[in-house]
Amino acid sequence: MTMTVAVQFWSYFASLTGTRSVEVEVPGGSVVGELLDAIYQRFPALIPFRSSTLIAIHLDYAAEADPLPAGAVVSLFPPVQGG
Amino acid sequence: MTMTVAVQFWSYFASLTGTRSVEVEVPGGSVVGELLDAIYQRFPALIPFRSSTLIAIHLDYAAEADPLPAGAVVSLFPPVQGG
Amino acid sequence: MERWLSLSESSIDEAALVGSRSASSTSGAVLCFSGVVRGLEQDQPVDGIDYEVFRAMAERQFHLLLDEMEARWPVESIRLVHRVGRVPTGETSLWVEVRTPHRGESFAALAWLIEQMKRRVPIWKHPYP
Amino acid sequence: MERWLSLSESSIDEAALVGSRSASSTSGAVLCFSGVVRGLEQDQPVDGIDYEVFRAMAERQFHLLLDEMEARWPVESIRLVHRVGRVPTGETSLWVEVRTPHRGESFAALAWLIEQMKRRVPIWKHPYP
Repeated sequence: MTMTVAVQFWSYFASLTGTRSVEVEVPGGSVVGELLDAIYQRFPALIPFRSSTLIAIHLDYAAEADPLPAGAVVSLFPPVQGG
Repeated sequence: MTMTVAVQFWSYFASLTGTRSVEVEVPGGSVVGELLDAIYQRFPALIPFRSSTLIAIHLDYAAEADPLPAGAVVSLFPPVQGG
Repeated sequence: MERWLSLSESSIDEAALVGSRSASSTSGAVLCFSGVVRGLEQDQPVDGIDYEVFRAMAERQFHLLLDEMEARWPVESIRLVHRVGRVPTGETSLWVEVRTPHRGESFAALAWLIEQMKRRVPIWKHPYP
Repeated sequence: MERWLSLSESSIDEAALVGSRSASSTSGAVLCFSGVVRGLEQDQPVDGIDYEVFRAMAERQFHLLLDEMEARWPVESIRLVHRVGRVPTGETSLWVEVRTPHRGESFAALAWLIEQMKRRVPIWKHPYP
């Protein structure tokens, strides 16, 4: 059983990956960190930014250990800088 | 040798003394504290406020130990409260 | 707490915002911060900044911050505008106003809000040359 | 440092003051405080405050404070209006704006200035019922 997760890239992560969003298949019951492993395999240009990458599920911040709900929209982005 | 010093009262010190200004004779070479002693003798209603009274000579703050220049205009007032 | 939040592509009319402030006889303090785009960004000359926003998440994160601010300080009103898209040098990109009963609260709440916004609200700056 | 100081009997037109702010490409931060007369003064209802001023000394003390502020922080502009005479509840008695290159400086300088003003500038409040 796999599930499909939508992943959005914001700010210069869109340039690094060459896209604003992708769909990724992950095993059912995966956590956010497992999705990230799949993303880094496909987009190694993001790897150097891993430690400062911010993660959201829908509109809320998430951590690598959080479970991935079915139909999740995950956003990945560098540190924010409003103001 | 005495000299004449003008003393102004501000805020509720004017109500307590019943006047906005007086002239006081003090010995030449007096310091501010000696002027205050003369003022408190004449206006005992000010005595309870002595510890929080602010003193200026012309437009600058002064202390009791400061010398009194000839022709000084001395102002006495309670704590300020702008804003 | 009166709460007004706007993420806008239009320039911020600060005089109009100040003129439209509602009256209050309990707020003794109004503190207002304007962030202005500078001609230098990280020591490089720039003509402006392009602000990218993840709008739905930015609005949600702003409201979470305002909930938290309201729980911590007696803020009677908060109005915030963040400009998005291109903002030329010298123009205001962020305008935020808080009203509180006393002065100290306005400084503490506003400093906290801006600091937290810069950590949590998904907006990014892209200088344009 | 641009410096503008006014002790005025007239009501303070904050929108006009904001609208007349001069442009700058080096100031990233503008912080503006308005002190508003509250309907309660030391828990007693009041209709307003009568501000008494020792004008010549107040102006001198304000300028001494601004000299000291300028020496401590990179303030590019300071504008300050303190209303004197009768100010009804709900109206602004103090308006002060600082512009600095960065945000932290604007908060530190403005908080310091208001705090010092309340200790050193000879203005007194007389509530009227």
